[in-house]
Amino acid sequence: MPELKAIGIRVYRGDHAVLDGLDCELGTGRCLQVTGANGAGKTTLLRVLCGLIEPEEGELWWRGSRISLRSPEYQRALCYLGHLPPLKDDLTGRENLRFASVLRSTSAPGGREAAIGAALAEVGAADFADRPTRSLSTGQRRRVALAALPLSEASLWILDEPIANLDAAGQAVVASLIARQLARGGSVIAATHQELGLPASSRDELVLGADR
Amino acid sequence: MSDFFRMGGYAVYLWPAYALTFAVLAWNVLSARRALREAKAEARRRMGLRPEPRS
Amino acid sequence: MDWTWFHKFGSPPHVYRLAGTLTPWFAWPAGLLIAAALYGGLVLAPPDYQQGDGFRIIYVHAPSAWVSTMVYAVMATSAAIGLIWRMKVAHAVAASCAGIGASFTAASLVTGMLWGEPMWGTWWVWDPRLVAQLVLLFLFVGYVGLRSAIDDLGRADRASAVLAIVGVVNLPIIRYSVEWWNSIHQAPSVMKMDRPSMPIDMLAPLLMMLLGFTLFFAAVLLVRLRAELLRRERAAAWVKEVVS
Amino acid sequence: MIGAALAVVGRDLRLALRRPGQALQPLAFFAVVTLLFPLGYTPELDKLRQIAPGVLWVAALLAGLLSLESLFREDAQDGTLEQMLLSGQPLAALALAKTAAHWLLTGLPLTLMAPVLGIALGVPGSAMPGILSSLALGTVTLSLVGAVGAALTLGVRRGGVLLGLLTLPLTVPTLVFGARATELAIAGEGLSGALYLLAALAVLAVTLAPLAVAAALRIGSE
Repeated sequence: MPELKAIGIRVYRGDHAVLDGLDCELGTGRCLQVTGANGAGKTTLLRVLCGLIEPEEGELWWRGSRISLRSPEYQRALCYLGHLPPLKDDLTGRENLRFASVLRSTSAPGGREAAIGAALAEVGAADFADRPTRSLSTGQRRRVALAALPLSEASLWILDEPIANLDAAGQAVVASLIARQLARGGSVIAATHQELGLPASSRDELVLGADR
Repeated sequence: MSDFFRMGGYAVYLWPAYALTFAVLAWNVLSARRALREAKAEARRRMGLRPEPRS
Repeated sequence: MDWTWFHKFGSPPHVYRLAGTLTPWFAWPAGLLIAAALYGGLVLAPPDYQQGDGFRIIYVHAPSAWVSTMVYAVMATSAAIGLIWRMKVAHAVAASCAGIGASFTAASLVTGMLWGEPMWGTWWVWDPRLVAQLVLLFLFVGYVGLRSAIDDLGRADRASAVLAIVGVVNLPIIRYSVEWWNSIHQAPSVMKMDRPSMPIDMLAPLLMMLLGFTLFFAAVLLVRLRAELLRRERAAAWVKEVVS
Repeated sequence: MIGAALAVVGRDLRLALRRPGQALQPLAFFAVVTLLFPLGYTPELDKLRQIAPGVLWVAALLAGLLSLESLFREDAQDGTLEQMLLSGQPLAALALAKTAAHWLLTGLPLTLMAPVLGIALGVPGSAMPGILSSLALGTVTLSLVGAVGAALTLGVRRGGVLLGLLTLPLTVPTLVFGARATELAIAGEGLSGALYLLAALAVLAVTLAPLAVAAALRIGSE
């Protein structure tokens, strides 16, 4: 049974069909890399899959049952990271993550602060987590935002350009984050042209706009 | 007849009220018909530009 | 239950053709009724014992006010249907309503003022009906403004539908609050318009006008709806059939 | 759900605390508008007292409106609004929390400031409890109605003007009942009737407005 399956997704912008009857499938414990030219609808597809955009037509199946994109159970099970790191400039990285964690009502068995500390250490952001976000560089912001992924306890990660603006070390962090998520039995959808650094055995690819 | 148009001295109020209301009615008719005409013309123009492929 | 009628009303080509067929059935009776009511109201009806011939403004004022309220009701209902069942045709109906509604609301306000000046000696009275009508005009204008400010049609449809529904909840409250406010600040007798009974030769033209304006609105709405459907569905195959 | 809503309130309050200048702007606006009236009308306190209810309420309304424009805009721009939409929490509850924070940061300070401005308009000290209670209730409704407008105009061209056009007509009932309550308070008469009506409006707004805000936010962030 696949983790997530989308059938016949159709999204219009005016007359133009951004996604025209798209099917895709994501296996449990696998990473689906979405590629395609600019304007092929990568971001649109990701936003449809997390329920931000309601498609004109199409079905979504999650763990064997058809769901509404806005079902709270599904949304609690997914964590979306868009190309902007969702951080407040006036808060520190740690405060931002604390808010994200309480907002999702994560269980954090070992205590919330410990979980935040562990997540920050995992992405190598512990050194600058207590500085106001406005003083951080673009790459540092991305790292703080990435810490929200392990913290979210989500089984499905949906990532838009996760390694943009990251140096080699940062890209390695993303690769290891994804690898650990897959090893835990979670799944990942990532839209990027760059190499994610994953073994081909755990990776599928979806090329958008290939038939045009 | 001129009595009718004088409307018992209320002509200055009554006739503008009628004129305005009927102007609104006329505007509604004309603008609706113009909208339909323009929408049809636009559709024809698009059809001319992008003819349906014959199968 | 058989839902095919519901799906038929959700199908743009079907609605387009139906609207085209129905338009004359509304337009002609509307024209005849309005013409007959004009004759009845301006010539046959006797002058009012208090207001003389001035009362004849009622034959254009009351129908305009009535239609403006009805347009809002139709607009909000179809907006709600469009929002709940994601029905494109319903959104097209709501979009077609706003301009008609705004024009009739403006007409009712101005004719109300033209009636007020000879009757109460002032162009404007802070009367509940006038204030509520003014708020209605702002709602129509705001609705059009919101629609035109959003580029994406689907978003504009749904955002303006939320606004229309919010307006429906608010209009009665606004009306009530202004009446309450008016009862404090003004003697309520100033605006007493309604009388126990109107003689039949005065009432009949009024009823004919009300019906005539209603049918007129229906006819205009159907024409605008067809234009709106053509514009929205310009890429669809059925449009090519109907315009060629 | 309650924890998440409280987190939203707490975060917005903390953000305002880090930018005190921004939070004070509506208050300064309220003061400036109110104090323009003696200059534009008359310095005689007896006459000013008559128009004080209307002046205080209209100025409070405009000051509140000024701060509403950014209610959801900043969250939408930095992406935290999307995280709220996707949190799996009922969006109406989060919308209510955002509005509650807005009221704590604008409605409440405006209310507390009104007596001070009232003195400048010749309002007697005995009217202050009435002014405080009516504004406290009325600003709740204003924040909620305004939040609907702010959510509808999210990401819209020239949203500020449109926000005013959409919101102000809907605030007529609050203005009517609020100004009347203030008038009664100044005249030293019982104002419980007007306060009940204001409370009824506030309850209605608390129940319905969050649903409209939630719907508008989903539409606005597509």
